[in-house]
Amino acid sequence: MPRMNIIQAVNDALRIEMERDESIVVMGEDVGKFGGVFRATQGLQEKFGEKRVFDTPLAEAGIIGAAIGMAQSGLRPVPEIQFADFIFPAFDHIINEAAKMRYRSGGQFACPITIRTPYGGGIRGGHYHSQSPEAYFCHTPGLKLVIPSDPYEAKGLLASSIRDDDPVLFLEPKRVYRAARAEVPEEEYTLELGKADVANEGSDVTVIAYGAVLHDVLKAVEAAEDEDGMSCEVVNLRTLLPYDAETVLESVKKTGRVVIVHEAPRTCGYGAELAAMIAEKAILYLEAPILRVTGFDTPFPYTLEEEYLPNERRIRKGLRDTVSF
Amino acid sequence: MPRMNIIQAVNDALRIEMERDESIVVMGEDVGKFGGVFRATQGLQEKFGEKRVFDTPLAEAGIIGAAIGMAQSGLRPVPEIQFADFIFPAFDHIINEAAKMRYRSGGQFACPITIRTPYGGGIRGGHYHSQSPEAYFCHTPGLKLVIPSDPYEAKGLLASSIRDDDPVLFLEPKRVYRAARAEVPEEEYTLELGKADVANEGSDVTVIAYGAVLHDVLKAVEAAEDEDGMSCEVVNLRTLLPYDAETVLESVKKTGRVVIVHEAPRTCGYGAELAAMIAEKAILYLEAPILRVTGFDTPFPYTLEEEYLPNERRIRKGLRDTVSF
Amino acid sequence: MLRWRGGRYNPAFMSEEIYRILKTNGRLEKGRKTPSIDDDRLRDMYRYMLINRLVDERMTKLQRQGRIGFYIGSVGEEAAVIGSALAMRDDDWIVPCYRELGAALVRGFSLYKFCCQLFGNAEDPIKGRQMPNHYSARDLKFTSISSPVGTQIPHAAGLGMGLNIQDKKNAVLVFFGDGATSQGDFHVGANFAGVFKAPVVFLCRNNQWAISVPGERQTASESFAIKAEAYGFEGIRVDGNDVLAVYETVRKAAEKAYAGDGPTLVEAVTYRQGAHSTSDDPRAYRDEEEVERWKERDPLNRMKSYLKHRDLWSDEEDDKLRDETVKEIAQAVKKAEKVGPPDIEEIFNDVYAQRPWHLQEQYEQLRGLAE
Amino acid sequence: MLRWRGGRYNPAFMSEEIYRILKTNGRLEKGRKTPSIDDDRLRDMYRYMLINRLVDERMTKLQRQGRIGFYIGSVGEEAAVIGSALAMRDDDWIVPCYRELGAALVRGFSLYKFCCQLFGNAEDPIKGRQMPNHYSARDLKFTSISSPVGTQIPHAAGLGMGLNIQDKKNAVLVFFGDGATSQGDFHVGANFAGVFKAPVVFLCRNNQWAISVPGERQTASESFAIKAEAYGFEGIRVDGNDVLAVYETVRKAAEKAYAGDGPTLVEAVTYRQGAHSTSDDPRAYRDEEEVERWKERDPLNRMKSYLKHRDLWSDEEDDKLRDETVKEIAQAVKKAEKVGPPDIEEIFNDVYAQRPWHLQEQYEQLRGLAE
Ligand SMILES: Cc1ncc(C[n+]2csc(CCOP(=O)(O)OP(=O)(O)O)c2C)c(N)n1
Ligand SMILES: Cc1ncc(C[n+]2csc(CCOP(=O)(O)OP(=O)(O)O)c2C)c(N)n1
Ligand SMILES: [Mg+2]
Ligand SMILES: [Mg+2]
Repeated sequence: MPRMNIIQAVNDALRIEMERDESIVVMGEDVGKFGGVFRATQGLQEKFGEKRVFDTPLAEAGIIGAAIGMAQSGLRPVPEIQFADFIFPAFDHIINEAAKMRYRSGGQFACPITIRTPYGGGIRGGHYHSQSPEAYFCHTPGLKLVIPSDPYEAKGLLASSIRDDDPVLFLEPKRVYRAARAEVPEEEYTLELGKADVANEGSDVTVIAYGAVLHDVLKAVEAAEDEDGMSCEVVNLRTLLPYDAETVLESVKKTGRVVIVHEAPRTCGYGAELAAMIAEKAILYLEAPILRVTGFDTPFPYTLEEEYLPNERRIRKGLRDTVSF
Repeated sequence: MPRMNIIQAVNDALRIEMERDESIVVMGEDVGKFGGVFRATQGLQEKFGEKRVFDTPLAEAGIIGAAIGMAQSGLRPVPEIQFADFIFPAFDHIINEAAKMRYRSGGQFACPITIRTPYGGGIRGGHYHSQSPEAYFCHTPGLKLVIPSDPYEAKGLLASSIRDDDPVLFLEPKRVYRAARAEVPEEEYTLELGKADVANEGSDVTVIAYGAVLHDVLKAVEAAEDEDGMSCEVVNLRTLLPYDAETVLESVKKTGRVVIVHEAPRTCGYGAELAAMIAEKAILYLEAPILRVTGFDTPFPYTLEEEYLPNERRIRKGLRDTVSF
Repeated sequence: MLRWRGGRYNPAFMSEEIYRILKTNGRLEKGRKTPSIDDDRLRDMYRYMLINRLVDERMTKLQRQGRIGFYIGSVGEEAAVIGSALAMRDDDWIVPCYRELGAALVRGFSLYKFCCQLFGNAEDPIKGRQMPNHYSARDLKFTSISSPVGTQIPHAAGLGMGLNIQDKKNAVLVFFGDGATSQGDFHVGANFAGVFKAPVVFLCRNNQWAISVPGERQTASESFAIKAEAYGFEGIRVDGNDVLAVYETVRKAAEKAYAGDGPTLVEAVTYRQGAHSTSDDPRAYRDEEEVERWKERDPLNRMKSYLKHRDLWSDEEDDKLRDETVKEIAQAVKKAEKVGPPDIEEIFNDVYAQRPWHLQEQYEQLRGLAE
Repeated sequence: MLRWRGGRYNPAFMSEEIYRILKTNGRLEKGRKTPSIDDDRLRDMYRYMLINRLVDERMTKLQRQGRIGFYIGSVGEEAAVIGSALAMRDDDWIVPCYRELGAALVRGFSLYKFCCQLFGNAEDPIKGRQMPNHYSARDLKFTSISSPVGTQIPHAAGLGMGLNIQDKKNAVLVFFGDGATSQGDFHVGANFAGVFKAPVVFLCRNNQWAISVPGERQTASESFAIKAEAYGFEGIRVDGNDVLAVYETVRKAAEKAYAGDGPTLVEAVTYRQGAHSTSDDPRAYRDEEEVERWKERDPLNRMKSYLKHRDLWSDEEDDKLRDETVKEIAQAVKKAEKVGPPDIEEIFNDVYAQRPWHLQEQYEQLRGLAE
């Protein structure tokens, strides 16, 4: 099996899916000749031509708005938003139009669009090249939201997202775009949406995470196991909407302790949903407060981003506080 | 004291604040001569002139974008968004610009804007005249979010919001715009932002709510007290960001049982934050699962809105399930 | 091009050029020839307009009687809507906003289904999910109506781009109001269509008002049509109360689109004779006199006079169509009113192609409570 | 008006009219007169351009050395930025995007503060909160720079509206790129300004590229200037590499604004000689030849030649200014580089005017961990 990074895995999935299905088109700012500012669409225009891979004017509302119309015409658009921080001009089209299209038309129209966009901090991007907007979208019925953490997941989940008949927001962990490398099957495969992965088995505490921060979690857990003798179960969510409550609950019922980790600000962040669900469905199993180790409730800073992010140190503190409670 | 409904209280607060402070201007679609589609700005243009009360072109991004610039010029704009469902074209300006302005400029620029908008279901408005988008905004550091439930709160909280030096989203419960009537002081007064109100004291269970649904909660609680002999404490949040954790926790520590009620869809809704906060800070006090009685995770329907909404019946079931757990 | 004499406040509107074929009295404008449209089609234009008018009148009453919750009509704007819908081929796409019942009628949308949608009942094609006037009819290539003003414009551009990509030779007709041109969505939609030469006819129903806000508060430009310059395609002002002029203009724009020559913006200058919707009371913000002046330019009268001049229509036929239509509407209403509401399960369907666990759980909770 | 001969792909650009005073060789265009600008101001134009160029060169190197994280320069576009900033009064507002260091320099923004911002250190005027090139300077009436393309345009319209409401007699100069005109924000901003006659000069730096996307992919319109028609005000194309033409055009637009006659759109046709930013490599998408052709029209050379023709500048003065500036920059960099990062408490300041409980709690947690 070839070793790939996430960029290559995304590129590979796009290529394979486009070969498989003529109705898939790739569009966005700088995705054509340039191949994307992160090079995720490199070579696709050359291979599939300018009709299926093309640059758009600089307008996110236009990109998603047009993608919705293209879907109505029978296509399966895979628009790229250059950074997740810039998705908000298209917010209305995503949550009021794409997400509601099937429901409001009584099932007549679907919206099979997969919006790819790099998200997250840790690349010295400050306010506008660092945000993790997953919670904004997970409050929206009709949408699906997927976040891979490594190349294997990226390829399999992107394929599933593109084949899915509902609109999917596919957030790519840009901090580990190149750093996360793994063996990835050459041929096509899919990973089921809505299924979490138990990335590490353990019995003292359940850590729930997704995307780039999963790597910090795994490092923290390894250290905690080695140095503190803890046994940590790590649930990697993969799909945030709809999410795999079953796997989460199974783990929580085993460990009785929960730490949720994400980069986005804490208040009304995605972790709140997980904590609330657990506090409803597994309250009798809980032996400690449910902790959220997250970005702070501030805009994303530049110089102090290391301090802002839920780094290994903060995760370990969360683990200690929870297990020793 | 005169009796007013919420529309009148909002109108009264706007008038008093505009008299007090010349820098306040009111803008939006149909707010001028017409006085707003709900008539909340009626008479203001006549009184304060077209410079301070004016209709804008039909563009929410323009309304909020321009309001941000007007704030930079020294004004205190109070834009109206005709329905909360239509605020999303301005989402980028609210969360990427207004909310981050103070932080990103190192404190040089503030954004004292109060965005008024009617929200919520129960008026047979279907998808696009019924939404409760509070959770989308409460995940945004730099914003404040206020929801009154009656005329007294509307007047006092709107005055405080307008005087606040940070951007405030002021969601008005349109279902009870006219139905909620109360005595309201004629003169000016303010109600502190960030402070909840205990609308009913009790000892068996804490119900947390805000806005229009508070009235259903109070009815359900009355019935539960009368018919089932329950003692219910009702916390009316008033400000959702930043929220009054102290009052909530005090109540939860007393009752050990929690029901959270809101109209918005459940997943990643505002109730998730409350549940998560409680599950972190008061876990040892909890004697039952934290229940969320909310709108379902679907777009807002038309015909079946009564069934969709967290009505009295569903709230009572939530109370029973929690107290009898 | 003729001089426009029907403007409102905006002085620019007065002097602007406008395309018209029929005078208010139904006679040809000087220099215009009888357009080469066959007689049946001419009669159809009028028939659809009359049916549209009668439906609007009936449904507005139905709302006043409290039998439906809301209604939004198009009295005065029938020519702009029906003339343009008729000018397209049946397999072209129509992308509507909420005021284009006429276009749905042209496509064959049944009055019964329409009524079911108004009642939001179990036979409503959109399953009781949206307010009245927000139907969809995919089989008729008529897309899903939503309330947010302007969002359909980039969708239409994308639809057109999609047709190009798939080498389909159809075009798209998208409707929106004067107010909608102020939205960012108008801009991005028109701009994408220009850049990608999408086969789209942008039909701006300039009915002079956006609820209480008059046209000159929407824009300082000389006209709405001129905005096409910003996107590199043609903009045409047409008398929106002259169904022949609308038809001919849109037909040309559609042919341009079929030929691969890209989009056109058509500004149909018309007037909203009624309230914005049943929730509105225009006496609070506009002169009745203005309304009266515009009633004199009513599109139905004009076309009827023309047909009568040409012996293509008679008062008897008019009465007969009225009677038949009124009856048909009554039957549709009666039948639809008897249908019950959708089952509560419909709350949970169509959120996704498959219902996920959490919706199943919520459905079961609600079902349990209901039993 | 002269014919434009400097266009790129878009054939329309070739034949478009454009306003120019200086030829590439620094001589007056035929028929142009020496503009009545005093000599000091003329020299200032060139001085600021040279300083801007030298700063960009130095900071780009600093980024390559890994001493700052990112840099975005304006090589080739100095005349468009500095000519327009100088044309405004000191108490007019400037609403920038990320490529207008020249305008900040004109306002007196210190190199030291600029360097502190690049390092994001404890003396950074914005406290290390944003990426390099995103400074604010409220005291200089220079608003806060953000990354999202186009958002500043409606802000500028609102600023102008606010000035009108408060009867202030100032104007607003807002900068944006060719790419930004595609955003809904351009549309709503320009449209509001037109409707409310806001005193705004919209300065579109058409540098022909939006990262890798060329102008003809942004719009099918004949020019960017023509878009003003859609908003009812004037649009003017000017040679953006001719600082005199830019200055004169913007000065007139500003005077129109002061007089209450509303906004103007100025399209300054120029060229991004460098990469989009230090993260970009334009060799992947554009011809080096094109860059070379545009270097021949460099704005600095042109103005320097003009000043030398008029004996207002000499090679000695040039060398002297270069030496001084290089030293000044070096000192600023050296001093700024020594300053440490902001205290971690700065993460929690300025989110609100007062810090609420939850931020206080989070601050204390972080402080506890740090100790
Ligand atoms: C985004 C958005 N903002 C506001 C509204 C409320 N609203 C409904 S219709 C309307 C006026 C529309 O005017 P126009 O586009 O001219 O169409 P018309 O109703 O005149 O046909 C407004 C403001 C809305 N539906 N959507
Ligand atoms: C809303 C948004 N979308 C995308 C980006 C990424 N981006 C940064 S600069 C840029 C190109 C801007 O081009 P233009 O407006 O012509 O300005 P220039 O950089 O050429 O000066 C893009 C796409 C962004 N910053 N904001
Ligand atoms: Mg209108
Ligand atoms: Mg550019």
